[in-house]
Amino acid sequence: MKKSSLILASAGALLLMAGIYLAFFVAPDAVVRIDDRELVRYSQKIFYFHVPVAETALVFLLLGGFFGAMYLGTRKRSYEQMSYAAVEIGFIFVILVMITGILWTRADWGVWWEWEPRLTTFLVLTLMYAGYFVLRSSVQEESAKARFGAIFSIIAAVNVPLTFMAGRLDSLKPVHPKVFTLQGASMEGPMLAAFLVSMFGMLLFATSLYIMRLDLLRAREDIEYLKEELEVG
Amino acid sequence: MSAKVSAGKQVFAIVKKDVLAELRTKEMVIAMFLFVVLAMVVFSQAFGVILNDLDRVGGGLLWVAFLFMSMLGLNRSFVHEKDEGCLEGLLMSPIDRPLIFFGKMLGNLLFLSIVELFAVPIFFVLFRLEMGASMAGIFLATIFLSNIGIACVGTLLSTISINTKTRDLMLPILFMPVIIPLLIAAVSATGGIMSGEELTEVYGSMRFIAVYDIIFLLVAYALYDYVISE
Amino acid sequence: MPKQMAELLKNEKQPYTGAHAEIEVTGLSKYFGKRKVLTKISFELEKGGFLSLFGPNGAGKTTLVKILSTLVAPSEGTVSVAGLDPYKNSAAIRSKIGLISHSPLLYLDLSAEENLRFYGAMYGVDNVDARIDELLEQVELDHRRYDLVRTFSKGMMQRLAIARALLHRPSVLFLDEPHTGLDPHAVDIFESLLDTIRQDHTFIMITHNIERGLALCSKAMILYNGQIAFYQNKADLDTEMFNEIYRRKVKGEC
Amino acid sequence: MEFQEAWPYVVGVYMSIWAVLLIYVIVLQKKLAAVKRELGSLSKAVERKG
Repeated sequence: MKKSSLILASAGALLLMAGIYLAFFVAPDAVVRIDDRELVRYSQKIFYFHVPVAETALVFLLLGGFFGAMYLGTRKRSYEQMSYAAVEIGFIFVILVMITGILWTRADWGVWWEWEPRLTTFLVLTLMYAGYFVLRSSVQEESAKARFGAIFSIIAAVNVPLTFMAGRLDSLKPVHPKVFTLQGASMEGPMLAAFLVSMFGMLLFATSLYIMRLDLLRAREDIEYLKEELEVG
Repeated sequence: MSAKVSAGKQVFAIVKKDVLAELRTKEMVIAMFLFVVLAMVVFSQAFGVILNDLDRVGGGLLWVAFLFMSMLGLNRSFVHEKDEGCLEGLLMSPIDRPLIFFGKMLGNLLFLSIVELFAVPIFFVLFRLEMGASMAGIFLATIFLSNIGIACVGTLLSTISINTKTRDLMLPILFMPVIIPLLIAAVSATGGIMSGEELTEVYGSMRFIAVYDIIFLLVAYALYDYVISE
Repeated sequence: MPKQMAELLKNEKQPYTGAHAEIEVTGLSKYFGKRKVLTKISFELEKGGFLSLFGPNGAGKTTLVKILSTLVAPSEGTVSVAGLDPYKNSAAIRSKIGLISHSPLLYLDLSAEENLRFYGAMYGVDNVDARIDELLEQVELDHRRYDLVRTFSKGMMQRLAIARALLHRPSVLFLDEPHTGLDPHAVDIFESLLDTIRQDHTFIMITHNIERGLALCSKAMILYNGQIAFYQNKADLDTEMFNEIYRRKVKGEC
Repeated sequence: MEFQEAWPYVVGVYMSIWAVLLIYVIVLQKKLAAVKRELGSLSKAVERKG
């Protein structure tokens, strides 16, 4: 493993461990009041990982679109690799959002799936980015693959906020657990700390994965290049 | 030969050429129309029970039919260009790339709208729906506004899908997730109109559709050069 | 003799052809990542010249022509066509070049006239009607003017494709394997047509047909692996060497 | 939902995240190692050819 990605991975992992500790042992349990009765909502603990995963996914998907645009503008292969790697990391995290989201839905509402705006949004994103990989594998020529990949990564990135906005329209009633925004009880103190630590940990860890993926892509290209050179003589 | 060719003339020539070819064969528009009507028949048989509640689900049924029908047409729209190498001929002529996009998009918009103009009355008759004249105006406006987005995203993505190995299969996979925000808004708007909801909510959805249209027109304008030329 | 010219004459690989080159390519390279599609291509073609371009598939012939016709941007080097840079004046260049390809570039569901009219609008051709009359007569298709291209034979399509390519009076013509799929009769018509326009046009032809390629050309070039493997004026063309290189590189024989 | 009912899901969430990420890392490392090996043998071949 490259030094930079090793450092990032360990720093991320450490922060994530700290996040677990803070979430379980320091942050207070979430409590909802229903008719004077206090109910502990233990499932809220999922929040400390679910949301950082979601934010990381969005960061990398948007980065994928950004580097895609850089590739089209400059035609430097390295940007195309950066775009592809970013979309792949983003996609892994989108899948994680789906898994954790489904588990949270089950814990909170007793059902595995709810057509709820944000969950639906992420399902759409999952399918859209699955399309990105299908598209790439369906194009043969390397340069066309890069070009169409970059273009679709931009279209998809533009569509991410639009999908979120559409989810807010009234046809889908928002029932996502708004744990902290209810009645002004916004995140504070230990809860916020636990969340932020997890958040940064996740971002660092994802970045280390990103660097590894990029290394792999570059090494692959070197190999292809060397093979060709050897054949040409 | 004039040095600068008028952009309007070029766009118009592309639309005219597509319309002429379509008038000759009529294969696309008729197939699209039959598809929509058949879809309605299938819906009526598949969802017999909920059809009592058509005020609320009717908008959804209509959009499902329109969406799949539009993909049928969009898939065809670049086949002529690609098969005889015409796209290369087009690219070698002194036309700005975004103009090719606008020409193809306007053609698709036209075909889509014509088919829907015939399909909507049939939909209302078959499902025994009624609507006042003032509401009908807003209803058609919503459909047309959505068509702009569908034609725009569809033309952009079908230019990509025509270059892939799987061609026709690729378009739905790319197109549907990208069009879903528009679909949500369109269903909410038409559904709102049909069930007699407050117009403010309908206008909210229509505003979203307009924003979506503008954003993707800009995206297509910026990206089309890269989509179409190497 | 100017020093520059003397140097150019010394370099056998690059025959000097005079100051008024219609197409000039200097140090042209095209990469994709580290992969080289074209490497350091340099040549020039005088006005009225005819370059035949040979090479195996994937040698970069098509990419070279696409670069010259503004469809692909080069990674390095300079290109000028009719004195213009394809990337600064792409629209101006496009109205000076024409393409005759192995596919006809015609819309099958439009008539011959409608096809020409459409491309006339694309190029902004003045007096389209007169020009169309003239061209259809030239390619002997005036009796088929209102028929759909779909009903044409391959040879007729190719003749109409030539009319299409000449519509806007280009000064440079690219021919991309124009003989593919033509029967001998159609080839004859095609070549007599080529003869009539030969004087006032500059040609670059991609072909696998050695006999015709060498017969038509004023210069011959073999591309192999993105590099120039052979390049000579027809006047001093060494046929033996050409065949040797063609056999080795294109057919892969040793 | 109280602790007794919710904890399997909470644990499930944490475990699934780590499982997916670890699998991804392992796959990446394996592929990287394979690629390094291939690069090594290729560069030897390049040296031999000069």
